[in-house]
Amino acid sequence: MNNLSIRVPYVTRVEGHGTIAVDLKEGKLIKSVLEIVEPPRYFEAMMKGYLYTDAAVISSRICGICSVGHQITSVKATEKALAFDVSDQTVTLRKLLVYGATMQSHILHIFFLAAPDLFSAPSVIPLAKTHPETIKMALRMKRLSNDICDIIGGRTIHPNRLVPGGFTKLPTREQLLWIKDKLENQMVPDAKTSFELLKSLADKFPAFSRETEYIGLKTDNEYAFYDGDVSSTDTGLTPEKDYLSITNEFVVSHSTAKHAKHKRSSYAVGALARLNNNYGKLNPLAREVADALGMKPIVANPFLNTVAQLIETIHVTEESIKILDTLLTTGIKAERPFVPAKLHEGTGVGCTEVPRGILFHEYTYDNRGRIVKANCVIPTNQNAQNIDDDMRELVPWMIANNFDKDKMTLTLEMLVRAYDPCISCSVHFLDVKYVE
Amino acid sequence: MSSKAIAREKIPDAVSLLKAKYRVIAPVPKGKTFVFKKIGNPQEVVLDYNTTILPLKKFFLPPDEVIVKYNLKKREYQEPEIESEPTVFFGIHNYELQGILRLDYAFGTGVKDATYLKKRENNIFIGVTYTPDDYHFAESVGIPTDLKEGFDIFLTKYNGHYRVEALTDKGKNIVSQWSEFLEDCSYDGDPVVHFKNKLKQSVAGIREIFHGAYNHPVWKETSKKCYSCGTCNLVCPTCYCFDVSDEVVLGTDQGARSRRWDSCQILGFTEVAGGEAFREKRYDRVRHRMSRKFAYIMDDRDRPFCVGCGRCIRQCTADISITDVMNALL
Amino acid sequence: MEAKNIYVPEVADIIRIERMTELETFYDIKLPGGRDLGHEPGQFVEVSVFGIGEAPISVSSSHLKKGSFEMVVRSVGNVTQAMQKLKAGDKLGIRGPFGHGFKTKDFEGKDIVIIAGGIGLVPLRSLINTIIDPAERKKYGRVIILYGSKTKEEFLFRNELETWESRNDIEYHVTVDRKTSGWNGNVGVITTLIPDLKLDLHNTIAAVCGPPIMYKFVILSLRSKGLKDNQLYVSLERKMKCGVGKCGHCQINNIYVCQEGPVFNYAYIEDLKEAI
Amino acid sequence: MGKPKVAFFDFTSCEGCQLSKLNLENDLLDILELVDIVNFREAISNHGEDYEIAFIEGSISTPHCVERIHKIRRQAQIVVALGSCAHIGGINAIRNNMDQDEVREAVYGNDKYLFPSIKAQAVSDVVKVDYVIPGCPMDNQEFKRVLSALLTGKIPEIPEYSVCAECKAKENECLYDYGVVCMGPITRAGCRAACPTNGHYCYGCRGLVPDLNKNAAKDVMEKYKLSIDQIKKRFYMFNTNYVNMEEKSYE
Ligand SMILES: Cc1cc2nc3c(=O)[nH]c(=O)nc-3n(C[C@H](O)[C@H](O)[C@H](O)COP(=O)(O)OP(=O)(O)OC[C@H]3O[C@@H](n4cnc5c(N)ncnc54)[C@H](O)[C@@H]3O)c2cc1C
Ligand code: SF4
Ligand code: SF4
Ligand code: SF4
Repeated sequence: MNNLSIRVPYVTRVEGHGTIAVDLKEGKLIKSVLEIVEPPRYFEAMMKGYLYTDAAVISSRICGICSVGHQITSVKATEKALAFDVSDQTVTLRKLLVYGATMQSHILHIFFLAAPDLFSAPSVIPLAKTHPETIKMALRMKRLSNDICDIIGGRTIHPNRLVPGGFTKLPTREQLLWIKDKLENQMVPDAKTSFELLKSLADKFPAFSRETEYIGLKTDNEYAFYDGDVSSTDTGLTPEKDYLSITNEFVVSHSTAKHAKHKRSSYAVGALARLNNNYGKLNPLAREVADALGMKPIVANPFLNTVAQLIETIHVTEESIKILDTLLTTGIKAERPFVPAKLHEGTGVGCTEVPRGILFHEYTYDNRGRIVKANCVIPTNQNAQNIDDDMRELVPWMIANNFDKDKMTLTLEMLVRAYDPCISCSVHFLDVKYVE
Repeated sequence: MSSKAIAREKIPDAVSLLKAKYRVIAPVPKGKTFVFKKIGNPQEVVLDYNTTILPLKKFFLPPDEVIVKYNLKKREYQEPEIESEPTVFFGIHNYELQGILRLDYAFGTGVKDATYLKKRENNIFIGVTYTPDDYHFAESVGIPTDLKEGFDIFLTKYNGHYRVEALTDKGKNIVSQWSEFLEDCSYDGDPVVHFKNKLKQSVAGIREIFHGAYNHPVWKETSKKCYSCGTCNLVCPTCYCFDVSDEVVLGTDQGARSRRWDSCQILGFTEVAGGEAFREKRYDRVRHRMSRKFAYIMDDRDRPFCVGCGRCIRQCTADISITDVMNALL
Repeated sequence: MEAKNIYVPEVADIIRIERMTELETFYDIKLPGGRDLGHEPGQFVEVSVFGIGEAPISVSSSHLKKGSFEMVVRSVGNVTQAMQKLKAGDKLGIRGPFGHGFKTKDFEGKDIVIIAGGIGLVPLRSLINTIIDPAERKKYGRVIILYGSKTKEEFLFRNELETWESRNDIEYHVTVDRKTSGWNGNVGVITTLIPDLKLDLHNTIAAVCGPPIMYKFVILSLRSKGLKDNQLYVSLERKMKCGVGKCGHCQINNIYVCQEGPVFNYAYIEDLKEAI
Repeated sequence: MGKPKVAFFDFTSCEGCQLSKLNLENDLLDILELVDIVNFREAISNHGEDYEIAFIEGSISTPHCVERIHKIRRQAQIVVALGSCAHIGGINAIRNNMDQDEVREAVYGNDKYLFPSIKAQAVSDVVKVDYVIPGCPMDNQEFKRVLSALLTGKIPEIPEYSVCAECKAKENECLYDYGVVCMGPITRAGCRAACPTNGHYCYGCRGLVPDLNKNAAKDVMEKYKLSIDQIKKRFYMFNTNYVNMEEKSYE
């Protein structure tokens, strides 16, 4: 195969608008990129002048899919900037919320966005007919993770209980007991079934691999989601406040989303990157599943991000049960909502592992609590260059393995989908200057 | 008959006993304020409270209530089941019950509304005295704190005790079951209370004043502050206007027609096809609400449809006060 | 306190349906067993369409008509649009009749002027068909019908209009706001028909129904002719959600239109600031 | 009658409304029985161009969006705008108050003069919209109600009254009692007072009530110590396109 041109306009089953463009001329790969064509959204500029109480409300709208992550990261950045005290209870509940959001996002991706490829179906709709039990199970799992978000965050999309300092309303003991019961007696068995299913489909993932730099949060005592230092498989730990030295965002012409790089030409974030950094801290069942699926670091096949998501789903289920036990023993204490901040100038960085990778928010406030400067670095931006780099190796690999054009197209789509990119999120910024 | 009293600490025991036979509704704290709620734990009950957010009407005219059910396929209409569990309303202020009596008038005269009246069966009211706060003005509308009309039992607070008066046979029956909690009462008479929020003039003659005040400047003045959110209507014990809408449960043949609290402060309240609204100006609506209470609707004893609970003043974020407006008219 | 649910409609059959104009549709409705509705002219019913909702609609036929009753509905919104799509044989929910209509007993021996603007003819037709019924006609004096419509295309009950015009015991005058091709009659709003009327001022009553803005002008005009307030009857439209004096929407100052109206003697509501 | 063909399209938005539909886990399978989904980029790969009902998410914010929405309007019999972005421009419209030249440069760089400046607009600013489901995100229960209405041939109605009405019906403590400024009194209801019920101020995502008394609202907010500048910002958060805070309102 010497000449080839592939265009997948509006890649489906991803969040937001992206186009795959691959051009091969006389055996030379001249283009292999994910073009991001989503209209830019200018969030950082729009937030300017708003009060610290509004930061999370606005930044949440960067992305509805990742709104829990954006809000948590946003309030953490504000709390750092304005020196809030945050109770242990708040932190625990926020973790529970992050876990709930992670579950819901991973389940959505595994079953509704990625699975159709594994079953060679165009979407989940025919699967509802051919595999009704699986789909019912997936819906049940997704509902439960949404229920967790509803109970802790008020609602799943753009939660309405998170404010700097804590929660405006707390869950009741009965609700927490309910979650725990459902996790133990419904989620765990369903997750095991999902594992069996994925195992049986293992050969459907292309056996491609390309090692890159894997970046994820890391802490001493747990598989990091809520906070930690920034950890790289190449360079070790960096404190969160120095995140810019990691992300180094830059602009490319084919994308309304910025790209990022650290030590190599690109790096990866997300479930696989987290697993590569945190494997040792997996909870027992998750560890068992990881081992059974051969997911031991360094896993360098990007298609296996979906598998890493399942392992994480199991891990956060176990983790949630653990922290619920603690919460239920100590009991939920009423906290006074709406504690106004003591206003002063300040800058703060917040970072969280959201389903698709590390999310950073940084705000600078003036002495009246108004945003002077905001910066958000989003996982999909961090992955963008890595996706392009993967494609550059994947195309020759596919040619070497005699893929026809249709199969190539599908595999490219599968690659993009494997990253579960959130393109809506990635176009949040203002200062694009096109450079060639 | 020598009178009896119950010590405050014994109240939960008395409530427990009631719970064995009745659904008990009583005030409980909610944050900084109070709400009427079905009692689970008798310790929750508070008798020292100013006012609840919503009046008791929520039990008889719920915010959203199915009035007709139907089946799309079978083409038939059905009456919804209406529950009328035997219920004790415990710790009720007298203006609150006066509100219910006004609703009884609205739903029980003219065409009788069974959907409402059914729920008024099997009710027992146990009243309690209260200390008026900055918003109450019940006395000005003819409801002094010692008015016991409608109650089966009335509790009068004194020194950590409540004097227990059984006013009806139902009340006597309940009091007889409380005997082990009761002691002799050393207090007779009724507490003298002072209302801070008052009308310049008592309600007698107020109807004429309102009828003559159609073009008074106070309506326009007040309407400048009002953003027609409707809170004043919804929290009022005597406002009962409702809207009606139909809904079919997605993917089924089950339909329901419901009524939902409505507010005459909203422009669309009077709007008909063609876009004509009969109280188009905001001041038309402000005037209508207040006039309705004091001039347009009176019960059979010519008492106004305001019981002076002060909820509409307390809960108006724009600080519009019905007593201020009336004092401007008087 | 025994009472029954007043909101549950009775299921009735549409036995005939006919499109009258682009917006208005005629319905002939049969109650279970062909029972009479038992209304007086000017009263209304609450009509339910399954799954959609309920709307107050005037009865357009005379109570003298047996076995079924008639309505004409203008399609303006939810219920009325859905009604337009129904067919003969379909079912509707009916509650009523409600309110107070025209007390024809009081009209006996008198000259009657009927002034109908647009769809206002619909409720007035029940009055007209009562007093012009051959068996009843002699109970009343002159019958004068003034009818105004936007254009001739919007005329309702065209066959009946022709009959009224041709009967010499009815004085029928019609006008349109706007002339369209083929119209040779009066052009102008309905009030332009009033000055030419020769009336026996002591023995005439007038019945008026039309769009909200019409009343003010018609009443002014009738008064300036010398009719007294208590000789005027108006049928008023208000928003209504229950039909039984509870929901509050139709309230004009201290009266409920669905209870005391929709037909009022003008002297009774003259002082109500929000009535006209 | 066959199953109605339904398409979902997304424009400039956070895609929360799309997800919101996928969060109807308990009803999804039933919905699939009632309608044929022919286009839903986020969830399915096939695109059908033959549909009767088009649900639109997102605001119209580029010339390309304008072209696309016109095409959809030509095809669809019924167009429903979903969520704040589509209904009122929503949060995207905050930027409409920013220097448009700067914004344009941001989008098109050196090519900025090739394109007319385009603000983030509601769908109804560009094409006729038949019905709306407001909210950020749209409330999926309301989506169900609207879908049910469309399937029964009923006009889906949205409330005209304020969020306070729903807040009161839920017997919430008013946030103003805690000194928190809430947009509930002037925001169109229908969310069942989602935010105040969870203790968070309402930010007006469902659009302002049709009969707005802006000055009264401003006075109350001022009384609760929000500066004029912040009051404006609060109004503009979701409602930039529908309120001009520079101009005095009438009674
Ligand atoms: C006593 C009475 C008799 C009537 N007789 C007839 C008749 O014979 N023929 C006829 O076509 N119409 C009649 N109407 C008007 C008819 O009731 C309304 O057009 C109808 O209720 C509109 O309902 P809808 O569901 O189709 O419209 P909706 O979708 O509910 O609303 C469309 C518009 O109508 C307004 N509206 C809603 N409810 C009413 C209401 N109850 N009355 C008036 N406007 C309303 C709404 O505010 C909106 O502006 C009568 C009204 C009354 C009060
Ligand atoms: S008008 Fe106001 S004070 Fe009077 S009863 Fe109603 S809410 Fe209470
Ligand atoms: S909290 Fe907000 S929505 Fe609720 S009553 Fe108060 S102002 Fe209205
Ligand atoms: S309370 Fe306000 S901000 Fe929250 S969903 Fe409702 S309208 Fe939107």
